[in-house]
Amino acid sequence: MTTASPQTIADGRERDRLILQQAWAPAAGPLRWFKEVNAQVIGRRYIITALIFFVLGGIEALLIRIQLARPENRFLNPDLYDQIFTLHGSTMMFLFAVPVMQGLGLYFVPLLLGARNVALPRLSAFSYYLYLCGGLFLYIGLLSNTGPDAGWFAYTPLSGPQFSSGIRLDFWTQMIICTNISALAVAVVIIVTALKQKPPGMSLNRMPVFVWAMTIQSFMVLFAMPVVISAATMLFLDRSVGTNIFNSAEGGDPLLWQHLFWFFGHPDVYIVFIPPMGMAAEIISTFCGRPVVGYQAIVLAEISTGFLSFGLWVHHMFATGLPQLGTALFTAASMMIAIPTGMQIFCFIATFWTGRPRLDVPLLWISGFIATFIIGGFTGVMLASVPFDVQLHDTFFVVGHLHYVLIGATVFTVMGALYYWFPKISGRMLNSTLGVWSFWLSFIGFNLTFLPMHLLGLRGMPRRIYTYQPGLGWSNLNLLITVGAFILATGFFLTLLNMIKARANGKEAGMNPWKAKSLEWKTASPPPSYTFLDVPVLPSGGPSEDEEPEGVVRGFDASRRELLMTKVVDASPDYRHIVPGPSIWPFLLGLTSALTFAGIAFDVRWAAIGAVLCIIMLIGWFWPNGKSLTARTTWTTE
Amino acid sequence: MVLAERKIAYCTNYMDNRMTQHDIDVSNLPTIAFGSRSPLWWAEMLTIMMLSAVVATLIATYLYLRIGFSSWPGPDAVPPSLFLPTICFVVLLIVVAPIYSASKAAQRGERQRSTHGLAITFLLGITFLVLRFSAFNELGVRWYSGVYGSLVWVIMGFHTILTIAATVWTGILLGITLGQKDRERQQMGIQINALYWGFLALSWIPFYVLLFVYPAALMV
Amino acid sequence: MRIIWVALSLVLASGCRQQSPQLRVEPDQRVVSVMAREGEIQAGGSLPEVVVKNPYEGNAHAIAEGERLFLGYNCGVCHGTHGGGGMGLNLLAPALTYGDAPDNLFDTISKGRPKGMPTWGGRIPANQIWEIVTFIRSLRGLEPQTVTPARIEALQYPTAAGR
Amino acid sequence: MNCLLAFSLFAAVLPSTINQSALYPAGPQAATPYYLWNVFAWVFGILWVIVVGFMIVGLCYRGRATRISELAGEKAVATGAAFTAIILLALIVISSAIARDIATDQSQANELKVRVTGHQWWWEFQYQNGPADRFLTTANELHIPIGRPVRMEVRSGDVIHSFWVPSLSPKIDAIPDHFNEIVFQADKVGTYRGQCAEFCGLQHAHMGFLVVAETPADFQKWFNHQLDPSQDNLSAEEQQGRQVFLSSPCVVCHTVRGTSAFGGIAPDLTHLASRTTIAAALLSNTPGNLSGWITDSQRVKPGTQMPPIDIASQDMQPLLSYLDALK
Repeated sequence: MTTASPQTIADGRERDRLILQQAWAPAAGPLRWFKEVNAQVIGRRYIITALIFFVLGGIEALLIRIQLARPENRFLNPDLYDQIFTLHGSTMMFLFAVPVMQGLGLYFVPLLLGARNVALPRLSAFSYYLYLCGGLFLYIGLLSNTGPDAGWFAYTPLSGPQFSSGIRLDFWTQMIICTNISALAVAVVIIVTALKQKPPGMSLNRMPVFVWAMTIQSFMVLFAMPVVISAATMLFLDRSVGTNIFNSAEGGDPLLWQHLFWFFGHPDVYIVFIPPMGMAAEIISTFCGRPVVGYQAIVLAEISTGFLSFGLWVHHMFATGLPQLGTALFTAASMMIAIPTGMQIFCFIATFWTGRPRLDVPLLWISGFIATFIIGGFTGVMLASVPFDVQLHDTFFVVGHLHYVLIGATVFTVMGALYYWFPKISGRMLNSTLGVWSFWLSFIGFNLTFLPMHLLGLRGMPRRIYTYQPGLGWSNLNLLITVGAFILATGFFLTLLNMIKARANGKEAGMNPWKAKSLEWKTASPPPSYTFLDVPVLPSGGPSEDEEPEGVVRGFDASRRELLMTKVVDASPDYRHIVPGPSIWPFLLGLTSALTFAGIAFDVRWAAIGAVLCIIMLIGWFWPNGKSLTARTTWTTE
Repeated sequence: MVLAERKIAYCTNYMDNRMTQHDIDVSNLPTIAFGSRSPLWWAEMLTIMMLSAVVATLIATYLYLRIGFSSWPGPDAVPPSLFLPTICFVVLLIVVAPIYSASKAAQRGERQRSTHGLAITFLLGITFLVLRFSAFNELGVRWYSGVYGSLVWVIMGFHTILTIAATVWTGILLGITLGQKDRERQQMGIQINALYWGFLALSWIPFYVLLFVYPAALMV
Repeated sequence: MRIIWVALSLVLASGCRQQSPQLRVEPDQRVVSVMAREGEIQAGGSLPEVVVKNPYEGNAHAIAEGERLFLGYNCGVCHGTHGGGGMGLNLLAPALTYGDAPDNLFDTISKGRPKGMPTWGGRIPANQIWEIVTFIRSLRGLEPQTVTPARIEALQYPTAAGR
Repeated sequence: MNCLLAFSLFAAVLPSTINQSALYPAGPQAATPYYLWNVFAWVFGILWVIVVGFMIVGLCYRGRATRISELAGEKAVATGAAFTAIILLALIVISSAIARDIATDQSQANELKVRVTGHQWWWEFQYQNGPADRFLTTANELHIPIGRPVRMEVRSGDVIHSFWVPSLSPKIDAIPDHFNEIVFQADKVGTYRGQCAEFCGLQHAHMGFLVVAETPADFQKWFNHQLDPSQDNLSAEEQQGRQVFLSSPCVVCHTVRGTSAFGGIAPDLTHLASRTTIAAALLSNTPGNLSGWITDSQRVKPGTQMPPIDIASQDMQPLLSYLDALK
């Protein structure tokens, strides 16, 4: 495209842009798809892959609902039903919820900070390939009848060597380890980017709320995912080489698995809840024309939610006969966490009252989120009290609660974020009438599906049953729920249709379609590979973070991929970090690691062979490319 | 709500380029940084946080399962001998010294001493692994013989895998610094390797006590 | 590109039967016992050599069921809970006196053997005998490694008489 | 075709009086959660209306009347948070107080002690009152006298199950090598259905059981009748059925006291005919269902551990009449 070489352009800015374009050019050559390390490209792939898994999870949900529509239905046999409901849980939690948040984080955290790329680009590329291979292998397992069948929670001893024969759960444990390592890798990338790459002037107390939310989520991932990885490894060792950690006959304890799994499980559901709060804050502040009320309150609330969420996992185990005093402590903790969450909702509603809300499609989804999430929050507080929970634990009441919180909070907000950020990602506007139709269909379908589930739970219908008998008062409610599920599916499908249609011939979006003030709207959409021409300098001292940038950072060596690293607290420029360009090694390491995990599921000895392969890939990854860091070249931006 | 037209219309096709008093010139900032100024240091600290979460899980599992037993380590388990594990423990503590000095040398830019430090660390790492494998064989229990056996093998296996990774990484660093002329990035790598070895030594203290000293004390 | 699809479908096909529980008991799995090879000495021509194939060959669910039945029917009382032998034959011995092919084991269990092995033909349904046969073969390492359980949970059945 | 057959098989399964709902508590232990449900439903229903009302007004009526200053917004948030904290603290106190006084450790005098063992996909009950020789083992149907507390010692023989009768008592998990206890009491005569509430494998859906609450006199009559072994005065056809039964694979798994059948890994059939349902409260106890269950159990309960038994057609009728004689 650039016929004129940089030297001939007289004007400084245009020359800078050409040099930056060459320095940050996307990968070239036959394997360029696998050599990409640009944060926007990897983030986009994360979001698209997560949405594909969301569709797969949705199909599984519809299959479950068809099987439960009538009593003693023979649509699915029990074995297939167990595999499908296990994969519905695993896909939605491990392959959709966490990755879509991290995908949006990888895409927008650098943009919100005015940075050219994340601090560790190859690590983010590696994590994507690990996630992609993990998800693919899990679904290859389903197609070859080795799908997991003990629930996404896989309680021992049912998931143990004696009661879950074959390699079904070995495969599942390895894929859980695989996808959670990729989540850990992205968490490291996001924390380092958020802490070290704030533009000068954006001190810690003026960082955008979404970046705060992603940072807090990443710290939670850092402490929660290792627990499930070690628990899954211990279960795998129990199943494959015969260790006795969960074998109650030899002194192990099946309850230990529940403690370990839920110690990860509950922070995990907050991991997929905090970024939506950040997105909601961004969307609300844009569509109300003012910064969100109580910026400090929201950030502190999210931090306290992050800490508190590690202290209430036993409310999943109230019915296992634990001592009464212990469960009372966890009742208190489970109820206390509703205070910071409630505070954030009040801040959002206060912003509606103080600003000028424009009821556009994204804000419609966020209002849907607030309305449904409050019901989920209330049923959660109900289930926190022991005498109530032991009656309704593991019934459809809990299924209703968790979907109100997960779909109500996470999916509605992600839909709102998709409508809000789709113009920036693709450069095209989504059709708003189709968006409104999609919202109302989803909202009505959602409530039609999950509100009656609370009644089903009260009428004594347990969870995870592949069928039920007539004459117990459940048949008609289940039929109504199945109808509601199809309406919800059409609602989400309309958004999918909207996105596919808009990519081809949506309205041109331009730089800032919503007239928002945050930094990501200050560059073209879709942003070029070098994102911003200059790293902005923000006026420090102003209370809100929506001040216009008042200067630029100069003196970069534009011909190299340089990122400005700033101090953590006051964001003063500190160091220019040279990041490597496109490289094939992340893909190779991701593939070999995923193959190693899959191989281990078949035979533990694959670990040795896989380790050697991974070391070879790591050597290739870290082998220096010979370019000196300190040498100065001629093209410095003026 | 008219957005005041600021002097710098901030977008990619921005054309005029008058300097403002808020612009910052970073051309004199270094491109090598050690310690918390470099994102690689932060990435390593976060990795250490992750691994310490796994260490905490393993300790919690050990204690949770220990409570279930009246006699520990299990009715028929033989008390572990303290000889080899103690030697392993001492060697691991010694390894931290050369890699720490190599890291300090790297920061001061003395390539010679940092390469020496790396070489000593690599050799000590190899000796540690040899001692560790012999300790594995000398263990009185197997991984399938009861809960204590399972825990010993799982925890020692986890720590050994991390140590193998550390030794291989030090080996790679040594190979690169000996062969290549461009060594600035590897100098940063040495400091991060030092952090990792430090974590390995620290994490072995609770495991050493729980797996060997505590059962031996109980069985005395 | 086509080879990959062929290889993938082979993997899928092999996985299909190996890992899934048999929810339908086919008629041929109910054959009561291998009568066809009863008498070696006959007046007319020799009977056709009928080798009855084990319907549960390499099926993980069948091995788990076989293990449960091996414990439930108290085979361990004579053969040891892990088949290590006791009053009865050591099932892990290098060679079994009556052979360890599926139909040999089926005959041994269904018709019994001298020196104490009772006749289970009428007692235990045929498909359960096949499951026990598959489990014994997995103890002897004759079943693929991906379907053999790592260990027995060694849970006794604490029913009325139990602890 | 088979789904039609299956559907007709189950159509007349359960008399409509059996209910499995937490909304119709028939005992004090089930009344507490029902009371809590009513309190929560009202409190949180009103709160939801208030909060969503504020949101809708703030969103839709954007005129000057509904605009407040930033400071007023922050004050509103503070009061909202304080209000939430107060409500939650109150709920914590209430639920902890209720939880403490329904704790089940202190044992009352006239308790009926029953040991429940969860197996893969059926329940085994053993009444343990009085001397050991009067321990009654039965399966899938629990008879209890009304007005008398029943202490269930719940354990599992294989994987984790969960013992739960919604109308009578909250659930308690059955975990291998853990002995959990729960005490409940029925106040109204009736038949209540319970079901396993923890996912336990292929047939978790059909692992139900019945709790028959009856007057103490009826209970004692039932208990004494259940204790004595199967009676011997059989008609010729029942005698032949007994012969078929003793020569079939049933004896390896099932126990019928008074005969040579002493299998320990399946339900006790000594008084099978006195039970209203078979196959863990899945089918009603009719000869047609019984023969379907014996000859093709995988069709009724795919994945169940009861094998399909080949009974010659001429032996089926005598066998059914013998099983019908096991009153």
